[in-house]
Amino acid sequence: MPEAEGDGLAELYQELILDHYRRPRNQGSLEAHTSRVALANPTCGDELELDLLLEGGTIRDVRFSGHGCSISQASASMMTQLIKGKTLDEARRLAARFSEMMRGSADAAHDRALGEARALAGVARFPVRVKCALLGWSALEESTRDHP
Amino acid sequence: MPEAEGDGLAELYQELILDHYRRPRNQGSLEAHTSRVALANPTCGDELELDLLLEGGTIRDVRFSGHGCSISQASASMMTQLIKGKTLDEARRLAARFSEMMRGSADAAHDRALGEARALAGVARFPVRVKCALLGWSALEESTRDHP
Amino acid sequence: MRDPRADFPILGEPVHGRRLVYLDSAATTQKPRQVIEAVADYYRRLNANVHRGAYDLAVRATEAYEDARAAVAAFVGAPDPRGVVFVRGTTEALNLAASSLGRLKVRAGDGIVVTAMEHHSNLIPWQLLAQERAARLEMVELTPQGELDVDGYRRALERRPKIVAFTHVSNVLGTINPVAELARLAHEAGAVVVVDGAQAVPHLAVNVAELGADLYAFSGHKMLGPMGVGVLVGTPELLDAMPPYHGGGEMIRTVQDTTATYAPIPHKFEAGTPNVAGAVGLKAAIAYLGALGMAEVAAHERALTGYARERLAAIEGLRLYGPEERAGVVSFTLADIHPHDLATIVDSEGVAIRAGHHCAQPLMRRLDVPATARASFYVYNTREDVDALAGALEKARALFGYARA
Amino acid sequence: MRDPRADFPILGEPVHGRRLVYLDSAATTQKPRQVIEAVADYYRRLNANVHRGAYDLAVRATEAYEDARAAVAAFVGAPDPRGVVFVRGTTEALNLAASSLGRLKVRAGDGIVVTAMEHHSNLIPWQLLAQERAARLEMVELTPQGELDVDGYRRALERRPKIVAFTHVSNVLGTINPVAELARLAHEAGAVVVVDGAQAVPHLAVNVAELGADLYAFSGHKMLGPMGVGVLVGTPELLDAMPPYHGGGEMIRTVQDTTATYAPIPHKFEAGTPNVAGAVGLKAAIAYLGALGMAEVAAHERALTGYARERLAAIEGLRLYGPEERAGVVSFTLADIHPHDLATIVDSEGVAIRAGHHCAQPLMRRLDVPATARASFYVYNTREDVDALAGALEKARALFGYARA
Ligand SMILES: Cc1ncc(COP(=O)(O)O)c(C=O)c1O
Ligand SMILES: Cc1ncc(COP(=O)(O)O)c(C=O)c1O
Repeated sequence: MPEAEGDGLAELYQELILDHYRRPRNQGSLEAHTSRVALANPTCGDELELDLLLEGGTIRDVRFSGHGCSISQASASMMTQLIKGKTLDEARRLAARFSEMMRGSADAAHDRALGEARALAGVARFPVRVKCALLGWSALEESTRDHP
Repeated sequence: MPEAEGDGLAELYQELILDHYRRPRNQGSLEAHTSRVALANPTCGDELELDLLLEGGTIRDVRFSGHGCSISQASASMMTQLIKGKTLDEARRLAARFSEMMRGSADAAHDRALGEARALAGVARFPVRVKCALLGWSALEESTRDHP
Repeated sequence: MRDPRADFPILGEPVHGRRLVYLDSAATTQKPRQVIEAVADYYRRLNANVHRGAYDLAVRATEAYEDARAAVAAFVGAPDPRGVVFVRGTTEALNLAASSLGRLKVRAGDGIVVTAMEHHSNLIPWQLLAQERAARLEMVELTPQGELDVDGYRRALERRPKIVAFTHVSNVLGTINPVAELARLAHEAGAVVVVDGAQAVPHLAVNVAELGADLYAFSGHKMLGPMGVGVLVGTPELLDAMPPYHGGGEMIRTVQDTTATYAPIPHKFEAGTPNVAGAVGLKAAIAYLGALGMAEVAAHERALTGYARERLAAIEGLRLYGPEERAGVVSFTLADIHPHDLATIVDSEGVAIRAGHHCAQPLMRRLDVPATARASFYVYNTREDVDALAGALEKARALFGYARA
Repeated sequence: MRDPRADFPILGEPVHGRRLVYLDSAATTQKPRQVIEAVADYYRRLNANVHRGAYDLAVRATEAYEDARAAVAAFVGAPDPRGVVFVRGTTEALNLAASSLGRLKVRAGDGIVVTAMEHHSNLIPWQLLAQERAARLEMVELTPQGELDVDGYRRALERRPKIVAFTHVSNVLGTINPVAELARLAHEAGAVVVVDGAQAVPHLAVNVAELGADLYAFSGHKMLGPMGVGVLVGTPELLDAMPPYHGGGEMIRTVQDTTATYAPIPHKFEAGTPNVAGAVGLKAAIAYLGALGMAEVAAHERALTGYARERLAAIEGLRLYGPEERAGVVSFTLADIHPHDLATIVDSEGVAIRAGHHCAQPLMRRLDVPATARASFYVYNTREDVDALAGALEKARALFGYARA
């Protein structure tokens, strides 16, 4: 991972993030879904809809749609990659880990479990943008709130 | 007339004013009246009711009741003395003259037409109290507004 | 308590060539330079609009604003800063409460209970609501000592009102209501409890959670803070359930042409640009009071009020109103001298007191006076201030022709 | 116009080690030391509660407050200071208008007309009113150039709405509406006209009497004044007829236990302790703008906006929104770079711009964008500021992988 340097912008807008922004993975919607949650960030108008297909405590499939800044879109895209096929418990652990990274934890930022999402570690230096990076994860949390 | 001196309080609370405060002239109400107007000064809670008996453009009789500070009560009392028996036009001229005195006019303060009310000239030095001194006169104005 | 007077620039400003003896803190308090500077410093260094900016200044302004919210929550024992809504002052807080709670709870024939010692700000909003909804507004009476008639209060609760609104501390009598007990009784009767804390938060250590008030209102300007900022504290559950008050920027989630959905609390109730500088100044005031210590502040006022009651009671013809046990407010009349005249006369000695109905006309009728004179104390007042008042009142007696006692 | 930058302390505060280029004055403006000092000086020398005191300080505070009212009246051409109501800001002013006018005028089935370029503050209050009263809320569309569709407006008037509410200047597009003509048409149709002047009064010489608005709202904090003070200007006849808004101290005549009568305007609408320091600061801001000259202020902004449009249009992939002829607000998007990302990137160069829906979601939908970036100008901005913005936008292009043009 590139270390933060200078104004941190090069890290914030590194190629991997822009790639996810421009070619989001798992974009779209799931006709067969067990949950659909729409969230908005009223501050900047970002909107996101997350479809999950849960089977026996496992996330069988996931899609998202919406629009927003590069951070919110890339973060949601990376999240879908991470959680697909995972159990709810595993997904929740990842969400907690990602939150820690957003609060600046270096430990979390080096946790391989976060996969490509580690590219977002630099967002922690931009407090207003943390909400952007969390938008998809918040939708996940809301989608799974009523599950054991 | 005593000239203003020191803090002006001795003038404000001269004997004549306290006398009118404690023994208001024309106090009470008129069973036979042509107008009855109640006014309040919301700032300090002073209340005043003014009854007039008008006959052919002349103030045949006048009474007032209510409660309030020495200035408002004395001023109303002095006013009733002045306007009783006067025509509406004369009463309005007196009201205008009294207002001038409250705005600090030395000329008005020496106008014999104002009679004992000249004792209130010193109120002009106490801006918040000017409203008190005008309460009775405002009731008079409201009582006669619809007359030619 | 350490003597804080040197922190208050206005106390060095002469009035009619004399030292200012400011005894009207129940109306508004003076400000220490720490508060004046906090406001100025905000404008000099980090002014921006909050919650909407992706740039550095806006982030810092937002942090300053939310820090102030957290400071307020901590100061009044609100467990969750989301329960702290910034408004202009107590009056706006109570109008917000009446308007929003009214839509949530009050239907034709429902009851609303207030007391006979309310400030107009905790009365007129309920009058207007009752008129609008054809609800029943009931006023609980006071004992001859000027305390709430708790039996009457219980009787009013038997009719199961939807809302009970009362003041924590009377701004005229200084009466301190037993809020926790009153709230418990009201809750047992199924009512929502709204407390006017305008005269309490500045003077006593207040813990809204312990008091059990559902909504609690107070003003920054009465506790060393700037004008134009005040607070409505509520339980998050109740605030969540309440419909929005003002519509506008910041309080929305999404807006369609003819409908909208709303933001979570507290933002749902903070439409438009808030008074960020005011919140920052209020935080500075809270820090200042915290450094003095609220227990010390209360003790200082108690001592001063006791001394004042003693000094004033010794003046011939002077009559005191209200109970023995009280906050730092002393209402009185003196012989046949109208309170307004009293205020004018003591002002000439540099002593600032208030005269009038103190926005409590129903209480004035019960005291059977059109007006009283009122002296109220705060951290910067001293025994010398009380002496100055007593001396000035003797002057009033002399001017009105009373012999020296 | 003389260069006023030295008067603004915050412009000397570095951001990320760079000079602050503040281009978000449409959200809130920075304050000159004359305003900061006026507020501090008020607290240091004459702070007291207004309208209720018989003592010297209270008299002086009241005078300062009423002088501010007179200054506001003169600044916006209100013939009578009684028509100037102090509120917190535009949002409160418009909520007051909707609530009070609603009770005066709007019955089930009645029409209320707004436009598609309104700030949420001039939309949600009317939505809430329409919902409460089962009234019909109609939105007039815009032309492709971002101007009001006057034909559509005329058609809406044919249904004889009770209230027409529109903005003087759009906070997104900079569009300047022909208020006088729109008001004349609305009056012919028998409607009351409410104008949101938040983006007009700071930037143009406004004369409410000539415009013919019945109610006109604006915010102090957008015109160099302090936060927490704003104005609703109305014709005294209309304000007289309108029922009160907040209930509380200062707005009453007499109060019985369950009913009250109200004070004359403007006090009827100013319940509770007002933000006196805010009003005093607003007066200082008006004096400051008056010394610069509003014609000069407008010319300065016009020149700067023209330059900005030119510089920005030259950036590849940049798209400008809104008409040619406009106030000092420039909204744009740049290629596929989200406005929020743009704001973050230019901030790193010390340039503060806003990104988002600008509290105008209905307009965003019509522009078919979720958000725009917005730069807005005021008296302290310069051509160098525009150059800094243009340079920072080039940096954004580079970061997002676009080659230099
Ligand atoms: C008990 C009480 N309630 C309410 C208020 C109103 O507060 P504000 O004027 O700050 O809105 C006051 C002060 O005037 C008060 O003393
Ligand atoms: C056109 C317009 N109307 C209303 C508002 C709301 O003003 P305030 O936030 O000061 O209440 C704004 C500013 O945010 C605005 O630009």
